[in-house]
Amino acid sequence: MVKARVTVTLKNGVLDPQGKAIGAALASLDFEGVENVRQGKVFDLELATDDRQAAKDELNAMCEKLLANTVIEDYTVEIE
Amino acid sequence: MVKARVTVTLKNGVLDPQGKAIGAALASLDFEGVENVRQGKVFDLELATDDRQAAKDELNAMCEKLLANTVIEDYTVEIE
Amino acid sequence: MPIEPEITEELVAGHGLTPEEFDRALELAGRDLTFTELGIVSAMWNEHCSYKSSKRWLRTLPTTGPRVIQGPGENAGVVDIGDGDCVVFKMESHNHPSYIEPYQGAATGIGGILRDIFTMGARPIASMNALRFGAPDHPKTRHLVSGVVAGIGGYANAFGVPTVGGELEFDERYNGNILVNAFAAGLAKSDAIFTSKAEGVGLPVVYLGAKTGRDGVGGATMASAEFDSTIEEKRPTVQVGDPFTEKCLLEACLELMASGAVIAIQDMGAAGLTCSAVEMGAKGDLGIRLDLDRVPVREADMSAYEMMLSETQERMLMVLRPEKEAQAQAIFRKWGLDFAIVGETTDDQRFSVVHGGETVADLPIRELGDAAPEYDRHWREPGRYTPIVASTVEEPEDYRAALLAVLGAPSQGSARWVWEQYDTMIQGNTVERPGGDAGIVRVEGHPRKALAFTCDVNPRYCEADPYEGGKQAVAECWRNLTAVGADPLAVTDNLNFGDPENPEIMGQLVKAIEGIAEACSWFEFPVVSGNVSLYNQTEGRSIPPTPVIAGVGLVPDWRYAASAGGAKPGDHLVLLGH
Amino acid sequence: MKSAVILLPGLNRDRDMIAALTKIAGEPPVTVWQSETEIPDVDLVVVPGGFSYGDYLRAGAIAARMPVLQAVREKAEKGVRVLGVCNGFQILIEAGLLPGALMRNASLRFVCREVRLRIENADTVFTQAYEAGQVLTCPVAHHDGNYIVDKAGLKRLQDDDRIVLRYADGTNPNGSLDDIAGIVNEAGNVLGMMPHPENRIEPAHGGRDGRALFASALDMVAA
Ligand SMILES: Nc1ncnc2c1ncn2[C@@H]1O[C@H](COP(=O)(O)OP(=O)(O)O)[C@@H](O)[C@H]1O
Repeated sequence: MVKARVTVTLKNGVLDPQGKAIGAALASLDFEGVENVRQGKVFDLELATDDRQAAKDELNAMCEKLLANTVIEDYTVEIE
Repeated sequence: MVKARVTVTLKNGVLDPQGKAIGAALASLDFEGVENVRQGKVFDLELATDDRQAAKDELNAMCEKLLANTVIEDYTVEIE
Repeated sequence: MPIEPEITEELVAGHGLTPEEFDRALELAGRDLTFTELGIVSAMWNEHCSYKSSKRWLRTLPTTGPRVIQGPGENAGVVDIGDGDCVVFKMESHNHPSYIEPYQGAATGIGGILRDIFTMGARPIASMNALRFGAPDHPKTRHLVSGVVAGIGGYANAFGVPTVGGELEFDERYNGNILVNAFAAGLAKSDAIFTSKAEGVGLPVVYLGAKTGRDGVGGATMASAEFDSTIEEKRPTVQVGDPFTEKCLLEACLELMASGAVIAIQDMGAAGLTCSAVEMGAKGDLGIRLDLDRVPVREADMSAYEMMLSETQERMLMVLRPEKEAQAQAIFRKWGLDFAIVGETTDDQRFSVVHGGETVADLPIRELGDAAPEYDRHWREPGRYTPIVASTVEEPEDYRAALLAVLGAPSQGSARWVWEQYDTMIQGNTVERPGGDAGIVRVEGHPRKALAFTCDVNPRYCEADPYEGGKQAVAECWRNLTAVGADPLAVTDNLNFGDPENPEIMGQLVKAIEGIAEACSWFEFPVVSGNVSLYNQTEGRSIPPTPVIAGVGLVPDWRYAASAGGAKPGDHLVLLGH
Repeated sequence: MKSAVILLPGLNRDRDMIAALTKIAGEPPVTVWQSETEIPDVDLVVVPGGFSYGDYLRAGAIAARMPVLQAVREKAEKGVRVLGVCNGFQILIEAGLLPGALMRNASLRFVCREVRLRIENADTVFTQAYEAGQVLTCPVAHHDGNYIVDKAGLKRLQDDDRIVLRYADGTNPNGSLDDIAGIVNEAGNVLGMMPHPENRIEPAHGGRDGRALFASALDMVAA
């Protein structure tokens, strides 16, 4: 079995309303010096295979097709 | 400046409707052998400090106070 | 300061300006254009802002009536509903952005139309959306439908406006060019309507709302890649909607308006800062001077060009009564929004923009706006389809199967799965949810009065005969309102067509408008606002002509409103009409 | 009895709630802005629905950490009645006033429709005007109403009769554990619920099933 983590983040320059609101909330909770917050997603997946390269290709395909919105998001795939 | 990534994931055993639905969607897109999907969040933060240890403590406090719901979520803090 | 690119023929063409338009711009400037000016001119004179192909024909629509307080030309139309109240409404398309990124495209479409409503001082009370997608089995359709519906819900639900109607249709002709048309209506007091007409010289021009980013800055920047090595970072980005900020902006604007601080206000839509500033100045016969160093920005090192063309959502521009500055600022602080004085009104009727101490644009303001180019495009009578004679159609062998095929067609089926993803009940005034002929919403503060909303068109009819199709759309809208017991008041339209430079398509537009004008005159059902979306085509194939008509009616007593539900076994069915 | 409605940016059923309380109690509630640290002397505090802070991060998470929620907590500890509806429920959970969590709906979609609600416990201050077992019709409108709690927590809720409202007749709209639609805290003075009784109080709403909830909470029940 292969365990993998996919991380999906917003591309640079794309507005991140969530990150913005969280940044403001942190400031109002007296955390100082927080200059920028961007929120993204992680997906932890288990694949029933032992072929790590095949798994990686498969995961990239999953990102392109479903997990990431490649118009506004970037993704990275890590295999454990 | 310190750049950090906070990763928040659901605790083991906590039901994850989003992960489940994504697993089902992947199966319907003919991705085979996906045994388990769990969804979490990442936060990329920039802190106006050079003290990495202080930053780390601050980030842990942010997680406890806001970023994670520690009833159902775990978190990790990495500094770049 | 980034080095600005040289203004070449390609760059001009990349900005969608014809050589004649560019010459006209040079004439206005009386010298070479700066890069920022090129951006400004292209934004103001594109089809979307200037209506250059359709203006001539839109003028033929009936736009007045005893109840009309404000016809086309402002952010939205305004119609009197008695007791000092008025309804403010408009429809707007977001077709292309929704095809590129369905969730955000649809969401920002809703955000845009809601701003049009509350900029005028009205609190939004109802929304609708007319949606057209490609064939259900086309590989992109599922993704587009789910994204668009989620985007509409994501924005409207969080903002807090009930969605009370719409249309949903599937046709392979929309495979490469879906239609997302959003309607919104709001309630205001008739004596407290706000417009974009600036008044007074030397008054502060104030920037309100969210910080400016590079969102939606035209692909034209890309075409000039050599002007900055960090172009990868500056890639034009999709606009992202932030309904939370918009809700705060709504509350802050309404508070601000109530405080008496607002002289003129305009939302920043397409080509945000440019369009809004030009419009406010041109309407008031004034000039506007902007100082870009004071514009709140989200990203460092934004050029003047980028700031002037940014389509960041959830922003407004306002002319402020100076003595109210502190109060106004406090309101915006409370709602966590930016408030910055970014310029002033002048008496020179020029639009001048300063950045980093340099004047980056200085053009006559009226010629950018009202006096933009206008075309009488070549058109020809569109081909009409010969009617099918009933006797030539073979009788179905199995009526049951035929009926099931009709009922089972995606465009005919129930749209419940769509509208259950929308908040249809928020505000507590929805009397009739989607699913009937028209949605009905009570008028707050009045014991019995309500408003009815519907939107309709049959593109197949319009293609067969644009004139009759246009008439039919108005008539259907009228019927849907009267069917629930409403007195029809007025309409807004969203004219979705293909390439106006094709005489056949232009003919469709001309004839459809003629039909709409004819029917609206006949019914005394004026058009008080609207939107035109042209160039809806892919690979040379255009969509069917789709002039959506959205109508508003007044229900004197919602208790007697009729609905499609509620029939009991044994009730009689009556067929009216012929 | 007097009531207060808590206001936070992004809430959008605050006006519905104020209208309902005004119509039922005959006088408008006081409103308290998020930055306030004290709530006036009232008998009922209501946290209404909407999308406080856009529901960014987690539904209700940011709102729960604003100063006024500390004031709500103090009121709750003193036994004042606290009602959280929809986003209000999410906020009370994030603030630790009620157990469990509200996750994304199982369908992953926002859902707005009428559901059936069974009064499981008519002995609370919020349900005293209903009969136990009575089934109401009430609208829901939310994206994150899928209630979860660990096994031990669920058992406590069940054993102590703190599940006050359940979705009935197979109308669970969100996948909520044990069909839970509303729960009270141990002391019984804090109720959180996903459905919107404030949108079901008059004929124009299609029915008045939600009215008795406010009548109960405001002690307007004929003895
Ligand atoms: N995109 C949509 N959003 C909201 N409501 C919709 C949408 N599409 C259809 N509806 C609603 O579903 C019902 C049926 O739609 P439709 O078949 O187009 O109605 P009709 O043909 O009677 O005008 C109408 O009440 C309409 O308002």
